[in-house]
Amino acid sequence: MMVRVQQEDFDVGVETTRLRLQYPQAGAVVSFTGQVRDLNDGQSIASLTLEHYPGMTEKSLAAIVEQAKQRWHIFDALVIHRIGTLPPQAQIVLVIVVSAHRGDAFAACEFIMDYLKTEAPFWKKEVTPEGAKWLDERASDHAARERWQ
Amino acid sequence: MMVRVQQEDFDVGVETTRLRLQYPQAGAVVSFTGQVRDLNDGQSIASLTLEHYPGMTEKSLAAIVEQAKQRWHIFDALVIHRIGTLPPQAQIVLVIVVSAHRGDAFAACEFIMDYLKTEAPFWKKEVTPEGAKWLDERASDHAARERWQ
Amino acid sequence: MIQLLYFARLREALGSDGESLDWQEPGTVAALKQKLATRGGAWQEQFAGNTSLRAAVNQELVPDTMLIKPGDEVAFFPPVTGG
Amino acid sequence: MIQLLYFARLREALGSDGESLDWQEPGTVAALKQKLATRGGAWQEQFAGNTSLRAAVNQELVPDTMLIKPGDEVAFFPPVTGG
Repeated sequence: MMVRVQQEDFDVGVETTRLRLQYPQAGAVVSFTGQVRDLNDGQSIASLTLEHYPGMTEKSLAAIVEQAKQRWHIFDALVIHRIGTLPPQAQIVLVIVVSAHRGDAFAACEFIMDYLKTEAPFWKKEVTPEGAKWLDERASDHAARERWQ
Repeated sequence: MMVRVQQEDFDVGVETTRLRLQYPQAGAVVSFTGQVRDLNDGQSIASLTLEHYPGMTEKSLAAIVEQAKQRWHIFDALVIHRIGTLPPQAQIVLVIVVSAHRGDAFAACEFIMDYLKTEAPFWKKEVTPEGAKWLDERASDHAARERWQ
Repeated sequence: MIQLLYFARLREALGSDGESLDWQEPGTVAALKQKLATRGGAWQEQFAGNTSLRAAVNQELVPDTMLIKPGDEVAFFPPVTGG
Repeated sequence: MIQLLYFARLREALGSDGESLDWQEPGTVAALKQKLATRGGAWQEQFAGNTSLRAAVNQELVPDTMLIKPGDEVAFFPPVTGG
């Protein structure tokens, strides 16, 4: 299991290949990639800045992955989350899960994303033509998380 | 929407990037990659050969993607399925779905895989130390598909 | 005439990947299977005894009650196992 | 002493990303918030009026009833919005 918080971009292909080749008995790899949208709630986005809580971020992501491992049969998972200022269409987050069968990989990957969105200490600030503003939490993210309880 | 049936390998990173960069309003990219396992039902696998029904394969994959587009809010989807003889840990299949929000991308990607497994005319033959044998359909794949009805 | 195609395990059992067959009048998939089964041996085994056989007419999965017309492409194959 | 950290919108509202604070006896998160609110202005606004404020003690999310001991790292921040 690996958790990385970094400014640098990542390569979905390189990370997917590296992870699956460690598990010759894996049949399924599911990945989620988050992208900075050029529009949010109807406003055009010039850039997005991600702040985080160093130390707690890594601990909370590791705890989320650990929970996923206890709930599903998965071989491994990788989480990469970027911080700093990103332009539209930049990659923000990558979650990859490797398992024997696809059902476990899909569920665990979605679970990790739903918990990451509501528990991991990251905050987004958008720069729009009307100025910079911190994003509010979304009720839909909390609803997504409730499903797993 | 694109469907490709090919002998050549594919690059998950290149395909993911190409697809998402076409949609500046996409926030979520979910991908499934299938890998040839080195063991199946306890037997070691020397190679896997995939046969298909040219023409019908492409039509059935396109129809499955079309159904997914009608059920969820997704921008686009890509399906690549390899044919021919593949060694353990080779990539077999790639499904990528791009959407505004992650719930739609996860559901549509899993739906496409569940239907592909039970409707697209591909057949797998395994070579093991005891000789070659065609694989049987799996009850679990039919159960996975039933969930969507 | 109709164009017949056989795939995978079925192709190997029959020793053939397809053929052209004389077919003057519309008839069901079930009727075609009966006709092929009268060839005996592997044909009898596959087209009379094998309940898991799938049929596609013009590249669409169909039930045994489907009518086949002259000029159609008809494929028989085992349950699919891709992905 | 305890180490305080402020993040995101809260950090900007307070004009501070953290501080060391004298803290001799165990006390609750609620008590610490009351103490910070007595500074008035933005502090009063954020620590008395803001019901969506989250607290973490030693990098774990905690409720306001959690006890803070000398030496702890205590962070305050708005609801998270990563991913």
